[in-house]
Amino acid sequence: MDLEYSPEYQAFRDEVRTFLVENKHKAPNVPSAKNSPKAWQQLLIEHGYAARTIPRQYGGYGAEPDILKTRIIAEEFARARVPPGHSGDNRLVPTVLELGTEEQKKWLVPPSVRGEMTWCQGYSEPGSGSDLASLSTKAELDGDEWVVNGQKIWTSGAQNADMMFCLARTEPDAPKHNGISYLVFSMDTPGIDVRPLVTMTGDAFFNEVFFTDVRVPKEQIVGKRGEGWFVANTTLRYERGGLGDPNEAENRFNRIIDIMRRETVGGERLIDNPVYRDRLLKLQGRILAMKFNGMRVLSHNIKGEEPGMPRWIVKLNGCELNHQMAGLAIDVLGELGLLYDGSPYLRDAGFWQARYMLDLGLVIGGGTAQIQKNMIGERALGLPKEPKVDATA
Amino acid sequence: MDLEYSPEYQAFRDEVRTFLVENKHKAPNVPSAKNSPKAWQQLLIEHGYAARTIPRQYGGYGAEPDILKTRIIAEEFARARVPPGHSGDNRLVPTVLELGTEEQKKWLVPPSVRGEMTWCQGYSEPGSGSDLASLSTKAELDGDEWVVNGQKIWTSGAQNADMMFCLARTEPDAPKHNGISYLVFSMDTPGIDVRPLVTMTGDAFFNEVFFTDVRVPKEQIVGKRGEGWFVANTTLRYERGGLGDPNEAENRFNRIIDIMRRETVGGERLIDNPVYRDRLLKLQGRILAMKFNGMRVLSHNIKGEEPGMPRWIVKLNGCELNHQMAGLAIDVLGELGLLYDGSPYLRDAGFWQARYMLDLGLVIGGGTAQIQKNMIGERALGLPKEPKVDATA
Amino acid sequence: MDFALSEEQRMLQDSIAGYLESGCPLARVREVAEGGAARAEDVWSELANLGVHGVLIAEDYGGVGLGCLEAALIAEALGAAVAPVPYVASAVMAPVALAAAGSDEQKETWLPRMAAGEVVVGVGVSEQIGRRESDGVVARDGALHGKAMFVLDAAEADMLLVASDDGALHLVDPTGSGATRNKLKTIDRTRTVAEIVLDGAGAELLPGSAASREPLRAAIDAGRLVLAADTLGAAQTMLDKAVAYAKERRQFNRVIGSFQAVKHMCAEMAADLEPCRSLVWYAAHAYAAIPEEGRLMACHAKAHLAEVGTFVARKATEVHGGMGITDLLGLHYWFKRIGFNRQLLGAPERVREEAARVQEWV
Amino acid sequence: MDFALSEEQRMLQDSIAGYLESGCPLARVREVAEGGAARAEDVWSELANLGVHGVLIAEDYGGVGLGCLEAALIAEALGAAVAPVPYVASAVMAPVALAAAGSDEQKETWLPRMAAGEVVVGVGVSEQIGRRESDGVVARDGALHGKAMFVLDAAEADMLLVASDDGALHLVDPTGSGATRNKLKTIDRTRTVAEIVLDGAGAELLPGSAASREPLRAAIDAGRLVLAADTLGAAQTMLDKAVAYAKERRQFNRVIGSFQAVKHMCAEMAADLEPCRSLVWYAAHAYAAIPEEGRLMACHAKAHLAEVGTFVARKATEVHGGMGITDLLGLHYWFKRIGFNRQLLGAPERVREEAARVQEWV
Repeated sequence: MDLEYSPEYQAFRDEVRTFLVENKHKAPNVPSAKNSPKAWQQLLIEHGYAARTIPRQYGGYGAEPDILKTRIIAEEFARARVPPGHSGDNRLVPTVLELGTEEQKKWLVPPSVRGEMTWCQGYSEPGSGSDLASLSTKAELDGDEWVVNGQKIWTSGAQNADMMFCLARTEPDAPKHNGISYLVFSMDTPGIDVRPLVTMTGDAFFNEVFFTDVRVPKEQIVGKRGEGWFVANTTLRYERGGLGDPNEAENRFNRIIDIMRRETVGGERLIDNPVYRDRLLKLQGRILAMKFNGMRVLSHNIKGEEPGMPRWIVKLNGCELNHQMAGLAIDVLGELGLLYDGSPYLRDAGFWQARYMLDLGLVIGGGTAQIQKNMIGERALGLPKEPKVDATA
Repeated sequence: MDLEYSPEYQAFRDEVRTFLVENKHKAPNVPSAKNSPKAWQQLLIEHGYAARTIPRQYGGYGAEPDILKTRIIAEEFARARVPPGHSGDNRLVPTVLELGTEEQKKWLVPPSVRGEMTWCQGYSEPGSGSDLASLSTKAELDGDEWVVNGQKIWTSGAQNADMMFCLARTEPDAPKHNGISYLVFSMDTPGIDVRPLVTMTGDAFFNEVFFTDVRVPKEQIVGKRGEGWFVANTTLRYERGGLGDPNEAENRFNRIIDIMRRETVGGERLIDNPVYRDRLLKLQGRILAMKFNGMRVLSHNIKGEEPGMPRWIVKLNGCELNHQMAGLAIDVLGELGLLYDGSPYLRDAGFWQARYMLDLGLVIGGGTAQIQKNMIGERALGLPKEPKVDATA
Repeated sequence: MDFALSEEQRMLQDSIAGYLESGCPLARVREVAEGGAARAEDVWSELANLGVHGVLIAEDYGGVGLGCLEAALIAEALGAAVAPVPYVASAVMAPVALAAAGSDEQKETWLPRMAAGEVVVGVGVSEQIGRRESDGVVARDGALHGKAMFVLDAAEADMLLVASDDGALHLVDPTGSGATRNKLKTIDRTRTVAEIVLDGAGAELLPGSAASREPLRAAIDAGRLVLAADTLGAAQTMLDKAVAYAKERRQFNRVIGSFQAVKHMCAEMAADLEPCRSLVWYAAHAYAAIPEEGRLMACHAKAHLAEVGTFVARKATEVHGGMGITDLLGLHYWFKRIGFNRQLLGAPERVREEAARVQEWV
Repeated sequence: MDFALSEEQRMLQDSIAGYLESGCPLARVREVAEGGAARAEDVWSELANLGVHGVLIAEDYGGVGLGCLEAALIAEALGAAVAPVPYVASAVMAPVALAAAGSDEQKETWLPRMAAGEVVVGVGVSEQIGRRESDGVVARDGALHGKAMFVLDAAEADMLLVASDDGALHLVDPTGSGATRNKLKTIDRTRTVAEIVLDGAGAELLPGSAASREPLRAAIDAGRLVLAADTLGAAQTMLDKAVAYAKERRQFNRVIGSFQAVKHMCAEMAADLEPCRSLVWYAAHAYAAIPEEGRLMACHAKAHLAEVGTFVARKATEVHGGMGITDLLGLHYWFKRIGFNRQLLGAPERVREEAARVQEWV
């Protein structure tokens, strides 16, 4: 157990901190005419704090992958409350770099990295949620173009995205998993209809996207025709790479402690209520365990080892803990916890109710808790799959 | 909502109480030469407090079924802490009365009712726990006798029982559920080997029973040959008829309250610990809900209505609540709760640890919680069964 | 001995549920919720014709003079339909308080008009359960000073019933001088709560509440009972919707209800929820019929339904998968209603603590 | 930055686990448990050769001078094998206390013999955590009065370390005059606890504990850590057994592990248990390396493992169906060991409350 950072990394952390002190006034969250997200992203790329491992010829910084430095960057940007940079799109860009043609790399990666080409993902369909491979959006070749028809759902950011990477069935006769291709096309292509999907929080974070005879040039397939399923799994693998604030759960927990020290009911501080306090402590134990589990996973990754079980359980536990934290915050706030929507006396701008619902959505979305448990049981514990049922059943 | 008992039933309750006051000195739990279980049973039958609804010609009292009176008897015997009577065997006797031949009724019922013929059930097998119909004990006809070979497990009371009612496969070629017959035979029959099955509590409440060429007269089948599955389900239906103390859960809960008022830790009464108290109150809410649910089921039964959902959930919730009550009692007692086995300072004679383990056994045994949930989901909520997997899978 | 609803009670519940099915569909709930209206006027007035407003008001005062069980059955139907009406305060808590502590004149003035659906009365008692953001409410020579938070069904209420720290109940005109009504917005847009700032607002004491806290307690008990019943109805609807969805939605070439994981979630919801019905029935029956148990049972009904409701709301949403969190099915209206019921008139931990005191454990 | 075990630490754990697999199989555990012996002498002395007794004893005193993490790794292996040995008190708590508060002479007298496996030392501190059935322990001019309950590993211990109410630690000869040792029987027959009645029993104060409660607290922290690690090992074994059983047991023509209900029980056990390993590692590391966090982490490790252990013990038994509750598989030895670890040195609720005080929340 060595929880210290070596001098090299301490130096790197200092370097990042210095950069942030000197430059945070240029961040786009600072109201100023000169501050634009793109300028900020450009500055970060120059210093290797964004698009860090993307080759220079494709607009990146071209550094060797270093998980620990990536993490230090994420931690320090979060600490300084400064918006982090991006690597174009943490799903599309690595996929294109790994499986795309040279033309596709030149066409898609540089503008994405500059933030001039934004992406949305067209995977889920109304008929295929947890069962992604059963998707039915189809693309038929007509001359030099794919003609796409069908519907996607849960497409976040579709209103503003410039491009979509999309799974469509190009070989109708091939079995389920084969016969799917990975298409990329502009959201301005005629025949695309984006309809916002309002969720229980009241926001339209997601969209439904309808395709009616959307014509996509033949060559806009990443990877081989019919191998889109394999390409998509590459993307999914990368998705995990995207690193938010690694300490977010802990920060969130600390905010609950603050609430319970600050707020009172009937004149008694919430933290002085032994029953609330015990719930808080139970959560703290689980959050600490997951924090250290995360450090363990990180250490495996640094050494290029497959973390195994410690990684398999992260999503299931993480989403559940976040949901429970929000639930505790709401409960201790009582009636105040019900306030929403800019109401007077609203606490933390309604953060907790929004999280309570959003995090439940995350428990469900992107592979429900049920699917997560299947994966842990089958892939990590080696239990047999359910007997398959064929389409005729 | 009418929670009063009508005058007729109040009178009946008084009658039972009077009987108990006048006769409880004759109960077998009172140390006395004259007091025998059989004499006590005989006395109860004469007054209609045992074998109440069994026809007189088969040794019963011959009363009309009256669920409320049956319940009043159970309540009052429990209140007076006097061992209740029995109806022979609440699984075998009703089954024989419904499906047996006249000879079988005369042969089996009267001695069972008198307590001179005791029974054990030979259903479960090592290979078929929740999947009863897959049992493999076979009975082959050899002249005028069935020759039984195989093994049973979870046979409670097999050491002391005079007789066994047993499921065996008599038609090997018939499909799973058919081809089973319901045999009755003496436990003294040569070839029966009873081996006690020690459980985690340390007691041998269950047994394994091995059959080696056990020869049973041809006519000792209840119901038609090959219809044992149907006969057994009759038995299972009756098993629920057997009524212990309906208020046991509540009594048990009250004992925990007593513990928490009496016992102290660090000089503080356990009930003064808000966290323990909140756990106690949470349980109380659930126990009350189940108590009233039971009253609702009872009222349906009295009116001859199928209770539906309120009945489906009883076993699942009941066992779970008992297990949790024991767990709470152990937790509040702390180290004292660990004591067992006649240790000094043992509380309630080790009742809570024994129950904690026994009730977990009941959560598991007789159709695990999983099977219970399947039944609620499929039979009560009408959700479809799992796709069947055939033997070749 | 018959633990069951009477024929009349079943008919009452069916008639309310039957009306709401046609008169208050989800589309109507949406209109009210999205439009930010205080209530569905049409539904509220039709319910008056069905005797809902007067359920607890004596016939002498134009009510139908039924009991707490009937009031709970109505609440269950309203919760099942997430009906946007001020039932809890105006049809249950206020009538109970007025009947228990009002002068004959006060009763004659208010009860008939409440029964007729002419006036809506909001109720402010949360300071007497657990003060937050308020130093309480004090009555001084016929006027109220302080702040009443989370006054229930207060938006567009014609009159308010506010409890002062001594447990006395006062009629306050929300539009009168010295009273300021500020709407509070919660996740549940089917009910309203408000902050009432009292700066010497003219108040009319309910004489029967001057010397005894009983009228206040009786109103809170009744309020908790109907909130529990409302959650029962809302949770039952969520369970029913989840089961229906599980029977129709297909994944991996099977309806998802055939997967044990989904099937067991439904079974667990049913196993937890079904006994709640009996608890609510008993608690509502005990309120009048078994006084020595009434308060304890009201506490348990409120706290237990809050816990089970939260569980069902979450699991039923999970069964619906992504659809559950969208606005398309509107499942969230039930989810949020259950969340609202959980916190109002005492969150579970606080209500259980009260149950401990009622039993003299502490 | 490397959150992982060192090569040496992995080898240590493997060597202990490897020995126990052959040297302490279930059959041996049964002999000891059913025979009512205080410990498995053969296992205990072989463990001495492997350096287990001296893991926390400095090399100057004949120990191997390793840290709390190594002690926890050993405990995990012992829990995994439900080994009937007096490790927690004699190899962890007593050495920690002696090192922290013992005089040079006391250390020289006891530590080498403990490291060599010549003496077993029981530890009695439960009065200082939560007094039950005792009015505490008082030291008066070199003698102890009162009663120490649940003295850990006390049966056949050669010497006892008992805490008095002022937090001081005393060496007491359990066979000396004024001391009476009464065996207490618990569900867990792989460890022993006893009641020690002290009626002016001769006691030798550990001087370093006279003025400070730190030595007592340090011993309790270390004890809680290894109890948590013991539960981690025991629960992991139960999970492994459940998974193995689910892969082999067939019902309805399928191995039961292919049923979602069973599969998900296994997944939930793994999801809860796996992070516990990291928590135990960190807490054991922090004990010496991050003093400001040590006590809090020891509390959380003890309380959280108690909860997760209880969950796993129950679910793993369920997966085994009826077999799980029989003595045939002996699963109950792990079940009971986890139950024992839960209550000793503070049940979860009490330990969490301590964690609140450590963080100065109260």
